Amino acid sequence: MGQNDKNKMGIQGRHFIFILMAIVVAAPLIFRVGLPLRVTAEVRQVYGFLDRLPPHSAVIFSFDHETSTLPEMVPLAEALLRHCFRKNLKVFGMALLAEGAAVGDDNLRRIGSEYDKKYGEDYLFWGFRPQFTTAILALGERIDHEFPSDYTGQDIRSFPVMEGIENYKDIAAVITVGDGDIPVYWVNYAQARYGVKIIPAVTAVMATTMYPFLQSGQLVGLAAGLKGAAEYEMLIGKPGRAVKGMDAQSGAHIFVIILILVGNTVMIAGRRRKGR
Amino acid sequence: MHRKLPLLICFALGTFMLVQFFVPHKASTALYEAILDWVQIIYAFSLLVGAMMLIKHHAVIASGRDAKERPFSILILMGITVMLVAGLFFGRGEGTVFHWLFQNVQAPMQATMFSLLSFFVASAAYRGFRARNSQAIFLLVAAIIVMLGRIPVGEIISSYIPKAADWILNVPSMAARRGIYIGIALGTIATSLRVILGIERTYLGGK
Amino acid sequence: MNYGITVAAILTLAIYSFLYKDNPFYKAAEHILLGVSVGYFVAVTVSTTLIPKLFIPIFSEGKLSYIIPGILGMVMFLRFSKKLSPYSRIPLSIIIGVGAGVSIPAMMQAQIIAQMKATMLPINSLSNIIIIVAVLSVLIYFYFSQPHKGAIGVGAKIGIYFLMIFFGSTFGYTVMARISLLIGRLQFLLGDWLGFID
Amino acid sequence: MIALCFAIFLLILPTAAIGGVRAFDTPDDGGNSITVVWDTEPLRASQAEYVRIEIQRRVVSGSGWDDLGKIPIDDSVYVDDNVENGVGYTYRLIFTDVSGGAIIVDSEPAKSSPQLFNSRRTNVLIGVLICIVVLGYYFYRGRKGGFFYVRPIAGLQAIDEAVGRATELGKPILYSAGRGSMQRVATIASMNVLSSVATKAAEYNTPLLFPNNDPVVAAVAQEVAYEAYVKAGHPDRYVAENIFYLTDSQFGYAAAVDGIMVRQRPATNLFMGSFEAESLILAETGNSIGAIQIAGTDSTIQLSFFIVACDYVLIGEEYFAASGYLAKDPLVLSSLKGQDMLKLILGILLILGAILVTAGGGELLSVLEIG
Repeated sequence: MGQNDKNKMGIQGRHFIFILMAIVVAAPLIFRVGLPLRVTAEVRQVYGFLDRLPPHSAVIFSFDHETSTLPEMVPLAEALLRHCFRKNLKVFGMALLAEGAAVGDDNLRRIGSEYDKKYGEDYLFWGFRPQFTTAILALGERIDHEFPSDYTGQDIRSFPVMEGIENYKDIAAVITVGDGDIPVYWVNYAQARYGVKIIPAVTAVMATTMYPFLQSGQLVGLAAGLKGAAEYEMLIGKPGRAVKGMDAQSGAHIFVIILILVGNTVMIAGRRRKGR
Repeated sequence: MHRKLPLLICFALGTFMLVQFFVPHKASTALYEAILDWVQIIYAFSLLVGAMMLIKHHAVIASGRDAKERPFSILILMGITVMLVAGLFFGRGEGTVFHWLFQNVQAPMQATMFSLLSFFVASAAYRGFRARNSQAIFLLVAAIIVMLGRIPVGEIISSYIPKAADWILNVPSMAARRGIYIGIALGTIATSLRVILGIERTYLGGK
Repeated sequence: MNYGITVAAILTLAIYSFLYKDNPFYKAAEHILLGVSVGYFVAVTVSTTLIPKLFIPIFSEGKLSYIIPGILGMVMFLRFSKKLSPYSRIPLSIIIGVGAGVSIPAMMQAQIIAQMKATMLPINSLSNIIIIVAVLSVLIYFYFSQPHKGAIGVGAKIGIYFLMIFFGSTFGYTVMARISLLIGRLQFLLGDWLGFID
Repeated sequence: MIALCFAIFLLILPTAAIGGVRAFDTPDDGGNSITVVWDTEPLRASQAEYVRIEIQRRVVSGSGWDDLGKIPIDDSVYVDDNVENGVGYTYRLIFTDVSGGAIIVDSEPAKSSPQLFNSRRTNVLIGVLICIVVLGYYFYRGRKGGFFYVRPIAGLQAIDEAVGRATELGKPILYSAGRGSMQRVATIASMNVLSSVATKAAEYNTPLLFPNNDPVVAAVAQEVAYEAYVKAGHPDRYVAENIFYLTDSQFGYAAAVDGIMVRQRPATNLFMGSFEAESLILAETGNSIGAIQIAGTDSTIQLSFFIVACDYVLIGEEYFAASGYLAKDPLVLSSLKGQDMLKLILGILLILGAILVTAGGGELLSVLEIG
């Protein structure tokens, strides 16, 4: 009986934390403070690299994520795409996970139209390929063999933007928008073997696993998570939803830290009491 | 034949792909490109097999008598059918049913599902994350520094916090991750070699 | 009025109802999601991979060699037959064999040689020394041929603390990621749907 | 110093001929390519301001020059990817200055051919060969029935104690293999751990609950556990209903396992396998009911949560080593031993490399350049 009561209490306590969490995140979204943002060196490296590319250099955006991480992936992709379109780079889209295909196509067209870019002339969406190792390797030989047609099923050679694009040697950088291991595959199979520049735009979860490659120079830079997107939005001078979300991010981090500290204090106090 | 042949194929293709890495000659590239194509085609089929298994599983339930589970399996089958027919026969671009369902059903639900985790992280922070020994203390301290160092508030508290976070990420955390990577790389090489030599057969089902 | 946003919002709330407890609304939403995802997946795989990479080469370009991977792919479906399922290992062995063959040099090149080179730093700063010690001690922690005693024991002990720092920073970033997902969804509910925020 | 440079400069200036054009077969490639290089230094040093370079080529045996195009003035390399193997080509560079004057320089003839070995990858080849030799040796010894020592792993001993504790308290053990399919290495390893846990549970007659997320894993687990009970001599104590398929929904599974924990109050929770986000919910609830929790997985993200929510954690390779040890699988153990040997080699190379760089021999590390 007593135990049952305790469970009930536990569940209620949990609900209480859930509600607090929702408030901690929602309130700063409604009442914005606008805390100042610091741009990290990793994001600046990405920006600097893309900014120095000569116009009409070709970049690949590979949408290597699923829909579960859209709130992190879309702001990152948007900010980087805006930069590339503004710099008049040729943008090629593709996806190594099926769900990334619809997201990528949508992003390219939406951001492309913001900058009056034409499909097939300034940018192109190749589509989805399963089995990422072999897909990454195949692009190193002949791109038009790997993707004989674009996402809509038209012959890839019929688009003027493909002129002079044979394989990785014509690609200035691959931007992998990924929520899992695929950016590491890009390093292992495209960077090491073909010397392509890789820019990871990844979820915050994957950030720490990128650092060894960043330090070794196998990656150009790193833009990770909503925070990375916010920094990039600042750099291109177009603050959007990521920047607006940063107050909430701050609040929630503090909240979680407080919960950890309080939880541990309660545990230590409980142990002491038991000790007596 | 169904036991020996897969082992032989693994050996032949594995060895070819390994050697091909070192050989730039065009003769090797042509076969290499063909193999890459084949693998992608077969892999696409294997993904379809996975989907078929799921469909079969729910078709059995949907046609069964378990009144509690039946409606849910029917929902799954309906979802598959609608999306499949829309995607295969009515286009996938903007303005299509496929696109609408993806934008308004699949994407928001999947993202919401994962956002549940933020709530679970909060309750686990209070009830589960314990500094029960010196190792866990190290972990939590590093976690708190990184969490503070990556938000504006950290900078406001002290300008050392973001610097400390940068240092942790670029030095000790990076190096530990590198150690793990090297270990994983050796493990992968060992497993791959076992596969090529035919002494690793778990993928064939059973030992 | 945009019906799409309303539908998305209702489904979003159905999923959040799980936070109270597991319930039929959540379960229904979850199953719809599973169905739609599988349908999406099959549609995209067939129309953007199998059609251009297999059907068009065979049927409109007459490249008959593609019939072989096509047949091998079909053999995968023998998994559903009790008697013939062992044959599905033949196409599987192609995928696995190729994967094994390409991964060996890639791992050696990208994750061993390049990473080793980046660790061979001049021993002239605290950070460099820490990097070298950390990589070595983590390798020692995952060294199973000796008991953790003496020098190896000390090395392993140091290694585990470096691992803890790595797991700690990953922990911090993971919490960050999860919160970002909630921010995204609340921006949708409060902004796109209700219009409270822009 | 400055005077010296100036002297050299003066010496070079009048004699420096523009050009130094060399053409040669592009190295380490599949053929059909010739590389042309030239010195840009004299261009910059010259008083005339050069604005344009044009490149032309001629088949040695042929007559006319073909235009290949213009080259940016700062470039010093041109790769012609459109040549026939085995045919001799001469290249001509035309440097035009701002006043329209031009200098023409021809290269010696060159032929393209495909290479059989990419010499830039020699380092990778050596590395791979070392791996094959070392691992091959231990595989061979493993097959011959060699015995390989594995250090004691703290988490494994903890599993034994935790099973004992559940027996003392008269409470069940809860086992979960996470969300991996049967093909996953972590799931296969989980079955080895399960076998050992089930043997102990059979001996002590402690109930073993194993809710599953995948029907195939559930079926395999039932087989593995039953075998273990038989081996322990207590097939009668095996309860098939305790190892069951629950649901394939991720959070639905977590919620249902939560319910089992809260109702049945297991004294020990074992999380062994391939976990995803649900791990957080399972470990949190387990913690709140005061169960001893031991986890083993290779997922980095879940490890970071498990470490602060569980009493013992088997980290990545350690988990696989533990499973290989429990299964006494000579194949896994010999592989482990081979990897250990390679780790030793890498560790020594790392120290030597660092010392070399510190001593100023950094250029030697160029042998580790990848390409």
